[in-house]
Amino acid sequence: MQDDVVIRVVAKVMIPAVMLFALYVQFHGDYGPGGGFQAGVIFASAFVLNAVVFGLNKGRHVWPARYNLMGICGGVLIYGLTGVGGMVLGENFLNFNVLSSDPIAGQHLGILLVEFGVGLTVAAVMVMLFFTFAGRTAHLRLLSKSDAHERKISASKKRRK
Amino acid sequence: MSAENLIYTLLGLPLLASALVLLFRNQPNLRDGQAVLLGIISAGAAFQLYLLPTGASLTLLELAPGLTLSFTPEPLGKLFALVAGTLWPLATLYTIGYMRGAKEKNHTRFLFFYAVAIHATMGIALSGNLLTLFVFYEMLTFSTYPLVTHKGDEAALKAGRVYLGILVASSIVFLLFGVIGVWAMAGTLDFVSGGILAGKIDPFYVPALLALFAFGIGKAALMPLHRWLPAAMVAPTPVSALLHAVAVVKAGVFTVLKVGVYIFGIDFLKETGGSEWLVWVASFSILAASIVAMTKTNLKARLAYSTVSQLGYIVMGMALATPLAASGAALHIAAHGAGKITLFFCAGAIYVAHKRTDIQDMNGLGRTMPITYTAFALAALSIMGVPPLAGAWSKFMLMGGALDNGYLLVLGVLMVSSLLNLVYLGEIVIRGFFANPTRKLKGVQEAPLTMLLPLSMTALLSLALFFAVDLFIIDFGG
Amino acid sequence: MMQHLPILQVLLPLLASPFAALLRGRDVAWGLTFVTTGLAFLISIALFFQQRAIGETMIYELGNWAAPLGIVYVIDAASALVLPVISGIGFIATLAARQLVAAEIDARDHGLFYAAWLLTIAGMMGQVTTGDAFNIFVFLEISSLSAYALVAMGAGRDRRALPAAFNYLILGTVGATFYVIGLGLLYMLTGTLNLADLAERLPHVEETRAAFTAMAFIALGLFLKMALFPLHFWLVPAYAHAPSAVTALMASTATKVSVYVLIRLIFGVFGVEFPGIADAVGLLVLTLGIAGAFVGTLAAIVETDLKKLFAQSSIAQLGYMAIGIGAMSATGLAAAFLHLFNHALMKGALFLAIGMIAAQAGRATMGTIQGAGKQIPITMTAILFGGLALIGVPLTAGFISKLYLIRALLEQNFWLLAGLTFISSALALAYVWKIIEATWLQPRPKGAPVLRETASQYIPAWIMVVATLGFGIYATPLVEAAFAAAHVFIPSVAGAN
Amino acid sequence: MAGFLVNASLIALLALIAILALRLHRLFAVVMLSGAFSLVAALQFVVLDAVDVAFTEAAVGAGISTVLALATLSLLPAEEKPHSISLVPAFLATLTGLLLAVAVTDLPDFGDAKAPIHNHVAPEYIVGSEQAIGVPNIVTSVLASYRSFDTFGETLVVFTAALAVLLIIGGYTRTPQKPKKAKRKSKGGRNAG
Amino acid sequence: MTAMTDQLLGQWNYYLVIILMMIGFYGVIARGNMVKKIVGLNIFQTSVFMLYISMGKVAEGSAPILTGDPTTVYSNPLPHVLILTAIVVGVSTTAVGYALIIRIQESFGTIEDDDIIAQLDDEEETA
Repeated sequence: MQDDVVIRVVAKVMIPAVMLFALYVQFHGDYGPGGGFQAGVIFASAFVLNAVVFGLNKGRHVWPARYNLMGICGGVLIYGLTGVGGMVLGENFLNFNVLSSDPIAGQHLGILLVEFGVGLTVAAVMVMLFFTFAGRTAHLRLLSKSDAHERKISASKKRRK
Repeated sequence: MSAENLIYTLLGLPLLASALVLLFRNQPNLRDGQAVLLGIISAGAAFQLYLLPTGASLTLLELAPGLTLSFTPEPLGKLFALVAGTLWPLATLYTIGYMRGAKEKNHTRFLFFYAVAIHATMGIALSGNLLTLFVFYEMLTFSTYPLVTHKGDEAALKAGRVYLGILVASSIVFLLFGVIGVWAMAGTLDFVSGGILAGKIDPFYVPALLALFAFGIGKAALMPLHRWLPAAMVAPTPVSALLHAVAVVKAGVFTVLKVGVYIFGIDFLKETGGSEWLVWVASFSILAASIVAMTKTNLKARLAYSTVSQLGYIVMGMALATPLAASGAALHIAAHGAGKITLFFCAGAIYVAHKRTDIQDMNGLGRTMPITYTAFALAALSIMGVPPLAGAWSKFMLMGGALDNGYLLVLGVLMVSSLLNLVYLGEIVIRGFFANPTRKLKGVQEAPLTMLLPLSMTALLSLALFFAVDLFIIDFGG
Repeated sequence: MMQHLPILQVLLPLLASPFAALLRGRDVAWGLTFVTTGLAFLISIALFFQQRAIGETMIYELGNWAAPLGIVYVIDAASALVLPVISGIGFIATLAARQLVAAEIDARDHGLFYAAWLLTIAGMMGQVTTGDAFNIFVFLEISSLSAYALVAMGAGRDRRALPAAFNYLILGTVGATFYVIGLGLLYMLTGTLNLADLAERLPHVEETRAAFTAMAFIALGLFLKMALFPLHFWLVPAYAHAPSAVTALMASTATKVSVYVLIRLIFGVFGVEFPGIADAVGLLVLTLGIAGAFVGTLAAIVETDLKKLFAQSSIAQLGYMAIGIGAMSATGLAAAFLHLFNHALMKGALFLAIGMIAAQAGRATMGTIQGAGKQIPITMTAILFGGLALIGVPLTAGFISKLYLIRALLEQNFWLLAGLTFISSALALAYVWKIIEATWLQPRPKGAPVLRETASQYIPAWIMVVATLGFGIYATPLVEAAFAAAHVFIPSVAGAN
Repeated sequence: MAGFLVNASLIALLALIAILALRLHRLFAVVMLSGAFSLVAALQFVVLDAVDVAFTEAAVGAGISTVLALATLSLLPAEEKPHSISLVPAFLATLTGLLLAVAVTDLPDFGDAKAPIHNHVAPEYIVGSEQAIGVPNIVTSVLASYRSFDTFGETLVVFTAALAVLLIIGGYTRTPQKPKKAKRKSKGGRNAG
Repeated sequence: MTAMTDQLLGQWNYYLVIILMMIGFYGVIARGNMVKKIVGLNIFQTSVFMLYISMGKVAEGSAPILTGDPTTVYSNPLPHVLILTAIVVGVSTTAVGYALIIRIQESFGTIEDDDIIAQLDDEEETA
């Protein structure tokens, strides 16, 4: 498949769609099934797909490991600090009522925030897991070949210059 | 001084002495002098405490509810404190003479641990409950270890290993269990005259519990836990004096006696008969040790086994479970203390003067060192129990106690052992005065005064004890 | 702020962890960890006295959702006693970690390492504080997962850490899953997850076989987690091959927390009156405890690798806690709490001291320490005192816990058990003596590596030693606290001390 | 009755997959089967009204786990060393199973609306969440608000796992390949110490 | 009749779940191959999840998403929440497990329990 144009094109179309679906799952979780965790997984799968089709290195460029770790920690902190917000506003940890003048709105806001925190962490972690495992076992057949293909392309580009 | 202050003094002086020893490590005379001086003061303090009425008590701290480190001088403890307190300065004085005479090294370290050991002994003597006693008991073991291994050569280290091994193991495995068991059953560990276990424990368990103590207190050198005592003979003679007369073994038998009298209670032991088996174990220890002693030709080894057998007397005094026997045992602590320390002092004096340790080489020595040998003879007689010497009273009381409970066989045991004493101690005296020297004794003369003075004093002490005995008979009721 | 202490206790390390993970450069990460654990320690002490002052259970409702709707944090005499142990050990271990971790872990990993370190501490404290049965599981997993990683870090010097960590992971997860199964049955019967609520509703269904099965599964899972004989085989390799700092931290806390959770569920939820509990838990735990005490001690006597040796002795010491639990009495529980507290101190001291040696010499074996008494006397004295405490010599903390353990057994006339318990603990003399002799009575072999010690190396261990001696010399407040903790689960019947 | 048939057949299928997964020796097949197991389990969850759980199980079990497993497999030998059925574990497993089976007999019936769990805490969620939180998906409101702390813990577990993986295979602390190396390494440590 | 089938249904469901659990549990403790152990663990845990979900089911109930229609019967949401958490915990454990497997394969060249033990024993003897 590595040289298969169809797959590469389809992937190019698929990836945004998957991301969009992820966002839907993330923010529609209040009304239907889904939520931060599932959304995070789906979101990450988009990157995995990208890396599988276009090669590990390219995948890495899209989301460098350094930011990845920030994402992982950031999600946790968003969740935690949302809870601390309740404390600062005079109630107990993780009390969302006080986040806004109207308790219901507060709850909505709180849930939105924490779900986002979960989503962020999970997405970042899943991407990290994939890259770490794949990086350690770089001779995943399919990956290495698409990498080779990538190198070929870039080489030809150089020649053109 | 009030009793409390006296307790502080008796516990504090040895520590002060050890501290000063370190302080003056570079001025030998000052270092040794202060040790003797403080010793004399503590002897006076011990005597004053002995005369005070009992009842004073002093609690240092409370480990856990109902579990304290405290000191309550009762008659028995005060007597032991007096013995230790009086013998300490003499022993120190003698030590100084010996160490200088025999060219031993590390005087400072030696004197330091010597004083610490005395501190531990005082703690044992005055302890108000089993826990306190146990703590100081262990402290004594560890503080005497450097003394036993003082020479530092392979033999000394080996002996030290046996010494620590037997004493620590027995105390941890048996004694500590006994202590905890008593606490769990009686809810207290305090020494109360009449005992604390009466009614608290099923008589069926009494012999077992008593065994925990009898064999847990390895310092009492009850056979078969006596091995460490002869082993420790490699140490310099002052250490032997300390081990045998002042501190270690005395602390052992004292503990046995104290536990028997104030934890179990004489009457309780008598009615449960829980200590009967111990009478026979003690008898065996007495006879077996005496027989082994006769086979030894090394002077100190022979004295060591004689100690083992003498300790048997005291344990038996407790096991007989009559007030009279107990008082006899208590008195024997003092009598044997005075006697045995004299014997060791003499042995040391002979070694310093003549550099010999084997009895065969001591023929005719008595004529060249009359004072030493006279003292030796006196002490030996006291140990045998010949009037007018201290040993006579204690043995007499033990026999009386044996009669009270109808242990006729024990009477026999005591007789036989006295005869054996006569044989193995008498031999030395006779060789000393009447046998002809095997080789020339040129240049051999009495040991230095610092050694003669203590040994003659202790010899006189066992004489004095005979006449002032009323002062030292403790009435355990009955 | 004071009313937030219960949550801050756990939240502080939890939130510090992501920051630590982001930090590069080892000293920064360490500093953050050090400060956080220090604060956690102070908070736990404050909580202890706060709870004592109030004298009753403190409840903190997370999100202000009252139980059983929401999750609550519970500070009672028991959790208030155990929290300082964990946070305190965590603090001292962190103090020591600066050198140990520097010696054993690549500097670029320190940020992540300390992040995991904070998580495992926080996870343990979460299990202790929470009043919700499922929340216990979540925090159990937080502490366990990070613990697996920390143990695996030992691979930096000894590859055996990896299979050790893997088995630890498998067995730990199985244990947790068993706990979840039991919890599921309980939930099915009562419809609640809140511990207090469970305890209230359980009596209506306690005759059912399901309730008994639930108890069995929960107990089994926790036996596995607390390494109760014969489910202890994962512990020794995990502790022996983990980095020294990790060993010091976990040996004195990880299994203790499971012991606490076991007590909390068996006595706090099912209660001593629960039908069949006396046989199923009481007798079983007693026998397993005794067996463990002997197996662990004997294994320790023949062991020559010091980390393994003291890991084995940990098995034995856990046996004593189990015995305290199995006595099914207030005194027994108090003894268990006492030993939980004291053993944490002694083992902390021992493993910190040994860690320092291992960090220098690569491994700490009998050979390494032969005659080391001359070279590193201060460290070796710490080990000496730790050993004496393990034996239970008076004036050390070990004596106090042993005292009450034996008393608890004699109260119920378990003469034989008391004897066995004592013999096994006296056997500890054998391996401690082995070490004392090698260290102090034997000469340093020719060509043996030269060991050094600096203040920063032995101070952490000595803090523990001082605590061990302190709580051995003046244990009254501790004993009172332990009995207060015991009476949370078994209402006061037996006299106070 | 229909529900029962669907249920039973699904679980039977699951059992079949599970047994195969354990019997086969080709690890690739094993991993794939475990993925399939999760998918069927997800179906089963849908049947039991647990849509969120089904969603997650599918994403995780069939997704992530499988990807990670494949990444790992590329390093490993393709075949497992053949094992015969080992009796002791089988015995233990059966024992545990029997214990549970005994327990089940006096559990409330499956789907019984009168069971305690449907009458103690849950109703308050179902009724109360409307006013208190106003989010239609009760699971979300319980997960994110009532038991928000559990979810915080869940996030932390993921975070912990990330740390763990980074430390174990992403980190710099490498295993010395031969014991010899380990010694040299430790010597270095000593000089440093 | 329906009552009986319900009874049957209920019990059957639980029993089948238990059988699944035990297959998984056996896989964990019986297998020497570490991948197999992890797979077994997954099966074990998933079937435990199933136990929870089954207990949350209410006959004729629907997914716990408010429809606004007061007559609808909802299944119990709490088990769902718990299991969501549990699944995440499970996958986290799996990830760590696989990471360890990779390292073990790298430094031992095998992931079979007995082989590793054999290697370590040789090491002990040589050392």
